[in-house]
Amino acid sequence: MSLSNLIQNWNSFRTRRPYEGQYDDAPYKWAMVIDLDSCIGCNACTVACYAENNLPVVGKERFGKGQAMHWIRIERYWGEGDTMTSEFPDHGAQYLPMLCQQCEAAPCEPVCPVGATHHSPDGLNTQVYNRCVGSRYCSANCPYKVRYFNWWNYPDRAWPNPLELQLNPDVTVRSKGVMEKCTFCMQRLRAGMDKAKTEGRILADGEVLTACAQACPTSAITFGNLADKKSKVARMWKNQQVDLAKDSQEKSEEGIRGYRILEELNTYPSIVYLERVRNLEA
Amino acid sequence: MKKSHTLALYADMDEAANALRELKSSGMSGFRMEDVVVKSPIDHPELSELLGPRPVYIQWFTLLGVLLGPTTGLVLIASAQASFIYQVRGGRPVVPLPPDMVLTYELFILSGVLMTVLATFVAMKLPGNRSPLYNASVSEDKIGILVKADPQSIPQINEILGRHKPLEIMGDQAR
Amino acid sequence: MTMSNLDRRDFLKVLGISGAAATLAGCGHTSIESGVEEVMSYVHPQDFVVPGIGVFYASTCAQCGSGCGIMGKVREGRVLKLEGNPESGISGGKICGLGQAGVQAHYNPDRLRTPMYKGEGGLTPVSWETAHQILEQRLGPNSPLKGEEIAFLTGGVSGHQRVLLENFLETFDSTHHVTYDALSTATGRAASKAILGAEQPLWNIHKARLILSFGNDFLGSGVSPVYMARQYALFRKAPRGTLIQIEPRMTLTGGNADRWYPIKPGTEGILALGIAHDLLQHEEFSRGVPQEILDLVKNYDRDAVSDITGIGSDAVRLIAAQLWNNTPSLVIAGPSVEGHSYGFSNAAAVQLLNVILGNRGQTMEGQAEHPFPQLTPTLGSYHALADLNQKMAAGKTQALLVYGTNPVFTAPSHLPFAESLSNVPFKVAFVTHMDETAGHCDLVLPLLSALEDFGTHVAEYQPDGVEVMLQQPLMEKLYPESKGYGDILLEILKKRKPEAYAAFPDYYSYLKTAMVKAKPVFKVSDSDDHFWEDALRNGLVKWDGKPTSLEARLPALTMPKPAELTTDYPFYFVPSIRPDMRDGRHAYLPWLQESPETMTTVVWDSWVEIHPKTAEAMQIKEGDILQIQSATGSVRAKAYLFPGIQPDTVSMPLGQGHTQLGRFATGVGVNPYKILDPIFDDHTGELAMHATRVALRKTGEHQVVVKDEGPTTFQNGQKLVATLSADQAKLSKEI
Amino acid sequence: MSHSVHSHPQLDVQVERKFIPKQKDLGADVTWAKINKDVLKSLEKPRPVFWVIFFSALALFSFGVYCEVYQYQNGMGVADLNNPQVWGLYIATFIFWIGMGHSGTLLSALLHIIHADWRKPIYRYSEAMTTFTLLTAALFVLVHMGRLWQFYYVVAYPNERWTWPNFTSPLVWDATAIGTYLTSSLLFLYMGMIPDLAICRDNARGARRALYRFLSMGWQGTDRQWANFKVAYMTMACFLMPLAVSVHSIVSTDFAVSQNPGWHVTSFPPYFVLGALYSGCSGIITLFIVLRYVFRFEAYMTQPILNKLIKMTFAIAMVWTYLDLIEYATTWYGSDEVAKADLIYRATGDYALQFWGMIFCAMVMPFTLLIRFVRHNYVVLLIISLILNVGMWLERFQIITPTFAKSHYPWTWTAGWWPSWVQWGIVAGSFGWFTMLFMLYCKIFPSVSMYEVKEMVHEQNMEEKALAAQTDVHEAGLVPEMKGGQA
Repeated sequence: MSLSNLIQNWNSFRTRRPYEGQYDDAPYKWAMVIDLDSCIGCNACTVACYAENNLPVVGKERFGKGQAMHWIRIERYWGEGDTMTSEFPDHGAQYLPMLCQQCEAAPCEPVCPVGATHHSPDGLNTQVYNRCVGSRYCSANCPYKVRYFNWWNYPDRAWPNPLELQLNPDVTVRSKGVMEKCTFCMQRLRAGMDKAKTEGRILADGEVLTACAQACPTSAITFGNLADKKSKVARMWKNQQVDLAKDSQEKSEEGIRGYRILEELNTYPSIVYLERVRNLEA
Repeated sequence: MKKSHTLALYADMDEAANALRELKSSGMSGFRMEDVVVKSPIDHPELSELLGPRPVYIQWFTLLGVLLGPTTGLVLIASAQASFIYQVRGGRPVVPLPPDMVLTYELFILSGVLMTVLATFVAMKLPGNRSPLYNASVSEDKIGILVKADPQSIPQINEILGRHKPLEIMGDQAR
Repeated sequence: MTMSNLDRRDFLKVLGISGAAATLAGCGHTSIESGVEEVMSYVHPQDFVVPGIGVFYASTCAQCGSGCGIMGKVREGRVLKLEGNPESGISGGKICGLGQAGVQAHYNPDRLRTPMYKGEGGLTPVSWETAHQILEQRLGPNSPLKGEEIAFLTGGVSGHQRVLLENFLETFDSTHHVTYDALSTATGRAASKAILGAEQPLWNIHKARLILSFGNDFLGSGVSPVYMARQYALFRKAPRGTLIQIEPRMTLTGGNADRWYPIKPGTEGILALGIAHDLLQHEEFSRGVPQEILDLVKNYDRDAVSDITGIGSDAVRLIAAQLWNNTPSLVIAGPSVEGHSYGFSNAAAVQLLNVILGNRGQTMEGQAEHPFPQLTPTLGSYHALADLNQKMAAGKTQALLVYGTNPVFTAPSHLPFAESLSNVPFKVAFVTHMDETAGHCDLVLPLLSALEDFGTHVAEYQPDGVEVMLQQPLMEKLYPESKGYGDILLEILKKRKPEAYAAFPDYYSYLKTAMVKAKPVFKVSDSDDHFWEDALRNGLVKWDGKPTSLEARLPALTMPKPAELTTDYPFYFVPSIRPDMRDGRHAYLPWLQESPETMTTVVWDSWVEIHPKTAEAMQIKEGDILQIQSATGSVRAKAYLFPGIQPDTVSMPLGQGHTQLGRFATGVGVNPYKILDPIFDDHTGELAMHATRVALRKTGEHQVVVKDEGPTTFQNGQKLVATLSADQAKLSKEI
Repeated sequence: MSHSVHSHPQLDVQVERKFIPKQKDLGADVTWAKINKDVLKSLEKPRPVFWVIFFSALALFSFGVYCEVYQYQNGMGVADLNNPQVWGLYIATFIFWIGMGHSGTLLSALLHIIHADWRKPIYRYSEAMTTFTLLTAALFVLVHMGRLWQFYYVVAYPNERWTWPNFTSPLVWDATAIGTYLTSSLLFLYMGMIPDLAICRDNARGARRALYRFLSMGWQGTDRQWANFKVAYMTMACFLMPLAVSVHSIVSTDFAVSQNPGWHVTSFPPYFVLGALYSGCSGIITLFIVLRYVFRFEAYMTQPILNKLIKMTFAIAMVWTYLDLIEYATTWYGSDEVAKADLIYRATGDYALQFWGMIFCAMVMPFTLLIRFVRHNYVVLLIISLILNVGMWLERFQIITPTFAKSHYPWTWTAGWWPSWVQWGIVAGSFGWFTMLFMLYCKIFPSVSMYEVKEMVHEQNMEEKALAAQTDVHEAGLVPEMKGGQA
């Protein structure tokens, strides 16, 4: 059975991804644009993620040990180099919402010994908690360090009764020893895609949003279906001249803001960031 | 006809070699050189000329192992990858060759080793029972010559063996 | 004043339920409130309950006073998550972190579950019967209390909660409703009123080409952060406006500025006058400016201003030039401007710029007149509390009811509120959580959470017409022994004034009646039930008020020069307001405790921010425990080196240091309110929160600062957050 | 030909010392019977210090077990691992133990192939060391796992869900390679032990006899058995050497195929293999000295053999040093700025002490092996061999920890991360576990290969005989013993 499968599908089994036009025939490819000029660093997205995805509150001691579980975190930088260029941050701080980049060629995927993390047909980097044995190789290999490991049995302490009533029934509560990370609110996508499928259509643009995108007060996060050329996210990718299948983007002119973080590592992320704009003459 | 056994123990390898030489040149009937077994604490390749050809076939098993192991291994791995719900990982092909080669290489060695070990035990007839004419001193520092022959040839053989200062001659018809 | 064609008096009556207007009894409940305490099998589920499917119900966020419309996702009878309500003109479908954490306030394990009454061994649980008996005995029809003998101390309240409260006091012939806000902006409002004729004008942020903000954290802890953030997003689209922020300690908004200037605390007014000085060189601006102002400004040339404020004279020129080039602009002032003994003048000087720049009618407008002023929020002030405290200390107050405020925690130590409380014979606290103030009360009543109770809210900042926001329960109450604030008041009212209130079985029916009565104003022709159901479904009713115009007054100002720092207290002390903790009332929410404070990324703690240069001079390292000593008191906190602060200034976040607010807040950090010096605004009498000066002493102890950032706060050459110069960006071509 | 006569002052004896061309690996007094006697005695009556070592190891191991149980119950958090520092000591020590194993194979397989006979008295315990270090390393794979109870997911077994391990993961390569290596080494060790087990069987009593009888499988030492045995042994040796090279190469791919700075290095496989041989060789020196004393193997573990071992260790150390330095050089002169920053961080950052400690212990200390005094003073040599291995352990530590501390992503850098007592406890426990197993092995099985030492003696005798036949023994001065002393 598997042998004939192997022979029949040999060509597709031997294809490297991403390639140009990979999602042309696919119904979905989830992607995001984060406008760093709009992001104000207010933490609405991070709290929304805690609420939606049953992220445990770990407490001061464990946070201090670096065992926090924030799938999306707001990073605040004071500059691009390695020191302050002036005495004060004259042009403000640099905020960066960092979450799983849902890389098309995710470094975390090939190294998992049990295949607990792999790529879904709609372009998500999935994490199968049940399959995870906790080798943490994915995290070691993730250049963005956005994978979070259950160092403890967080559910023991994170939701003292009745806080556990808030837990989202659509999202697993993870036990100790498994890796977890941003899923692009997989449960919302799943429900939406299933609903659309029963109705014989594909999801409309904006019909399903991730919790962070939905909460973001400045709408800095745009989420959508890249396979749908008319979706806002696809138009933004095109407008910003970012090609999913390229590891360096050629821009037709200066001043086009779209870029992907650590793209030079050939990870082909699904999140495009738009450069923060500052009136440097002010 | 039922064969009888005799075992002579020597302290000195040269004497044992002389005894073997004499046995071989005696040309007597009722016994063949293939039936002569030398038991020693170490390997004595220098005696092989006297004992005649004693071929070793282990390497053929090894060859079989190194051919079959990696082939079946590669096919199994690739089939497993193909049957694993079409999982693309890190943009790599579902059936990627370099990692599979690594595993194939390990399987090549593993099957080679296992077949060699298997063949060795078969060839050495192990596990097996010791012959009744085993003497513990051959695992210490003595050399034993065990001869299997027709019962009527045994006295003559014992005589030849006895000419080369044996420490002891044991057997069905020992002195 | 604009008025609708309806008789306003009539409505006042209706909504105030003054007289026999109340005729409708509560009819069929349509929310999930029905079926309380009935265990229903899913074999026969109610229509709106589909197992496995979440249903959204509209409500209003009660976490702060912004009045954001929210939607609660309810599934299998539990509220799981809050989202913004797209119907709401304030939230526009968005929600902040503080709002999200509303579910944790609701499900908090430290919720008060039964009434408590002070007995021999402190507060002990009692039944509601006992609680009602006590209430009736003290506040019932036979209560002798009158006038100022009774006081109702609250935080900001609005909507029918306020109406009911004031009606309640009315039955005692009292208007003694004291609104206290630890983060009061009364000084700023007064200055705005004096210059522009409106306490809180509307800011058309998205229309501004340049925003000059003096310490106003409008994106973080301002008057309506979610709405402002939405406007800010538009402001950043083409043609992109510029934000200049001037403040002693970088706020969240400062972090987003195109240009950020650290200024010596208290010199903002002088800088504003300096900018005005520059602007008034141009005839275009000086035309019509009274001579007093020209005289006042005369002394503030660039160099003089630069000396005082610590902002270079080039920068003053640059700011003025940009204001000149980018019209319309918007100049706003925030807490760091107001918090001084001359805070009023300071803020007025800042507002003066708006007048000079002609921003009225462009980026600043007056809020629409509210058709129901009795529903508008009461705005707190410090001096209200100080007055009350005086009365209490003098033994004039016989009964005190406390709701939605925690003065024992937030009052500075020179206002001995806790001690004064002991002079009041009967103190009732309406709380969801035992807090410090409730701990000093005689009777503590457990309230329903904001997600379990009915109510209406009116925001202080009404950006788009007028909205009356509806709050409805998103699930059945968690604790049978908790009660709605309105229900408790109504119950007493029913006894005190049965003729007016007996008809209302509960607060819900009161609310519905009142809202339905108000229907004509909203120009809806539906039936009453339809109107009510629509209102609940949408979470709000809307009235298209038009913005009003602002006046321009240029009063004579005197601008004192701030006193120099002394060797005893060589640092300015700036308490910072965290967007999530605010005055400290949210410290019991674990999501917020675990949310890294954006500027420092510190969690679960208090810290003292100090400029790295200053720290280096004093040989202070991050994590060194410092004693921060003011003339009033001292606290100890870990040092955090923070480049976004004026070097002579240290700053501590407010909100931590609770001794009694549940497991997540108690013992976390320290309370900087307690070291604020008794300095008050000359004009309004408000506490000058930014006027305290402190000395730092190293204790020699050291602790790790628990924070999200690592050893570096730089990108180290990686392209993580790239910055593009605004003149190169092609925003207009973007989607 | 020098010919010197010394007079002994005290005894007033004339000692006539001949030119000694080269000291033999074994003394002339070693006879076949003596070999049997000495080695069999080691199984029964080691020095009492054996028990000290054994019980200390048992105590350490018990503490390790306690730590592991604690970690199992509470989660990996007790190890103070965190988001960037996901591996900590477990993987560092895992590599250390895997590496330790490689020299056993080097001695037993490679030196066997090239007929370096001096290996014969010491290869058996080295091979045993390989097996037990691999067993110890395998423990770390389990200890490190977040969900130990699901460890079998890594194993390829058919199941109804058609799930398989991910064959692209270097961890699966690791598992396969280590599994192969462990199986092969164990079989190799066992195979090579069969003739000796027969000796034990022929001399033991009681339960031991039953054990040896079972394990020797009826070996009689017949010429056919010997012939097959030799071919099989050589074949396996030929498999084992490339296997050993592949195993540590594969372990190095755990790092080399990843993106992280300091790991993404082409020279990692040879560097790891050499590092493995290096630490293994110094481990063998350590055990050489310990076994020689504990089990009274002075006649077999002789200075000439030790000298050869030390020479080999030194040579390997130098090659490893070279590879380490080119790794730094390629990074330094390369254009990967992140890797360069990582290298600078290693040398100057939070783990500079460990880095320079490694440089000192593993690069500088080998030069002490050139000193004759060091080679001949067993206490000093023991300490030095331990220092070399401390250096190699530090090398593994500073491959892992600084890279995690300063990777591509600045936000998650850590400063001064340090493992918790649980990690240290488990690492200490692993040393206890290894020592315990090894000591137990030496107590139960002959840790010196009797038949091969006999071969050595045999060959030495043959050589002597051949030479003696050619020339006058006295003239040629080939007899190493002192003459005289009777005057």
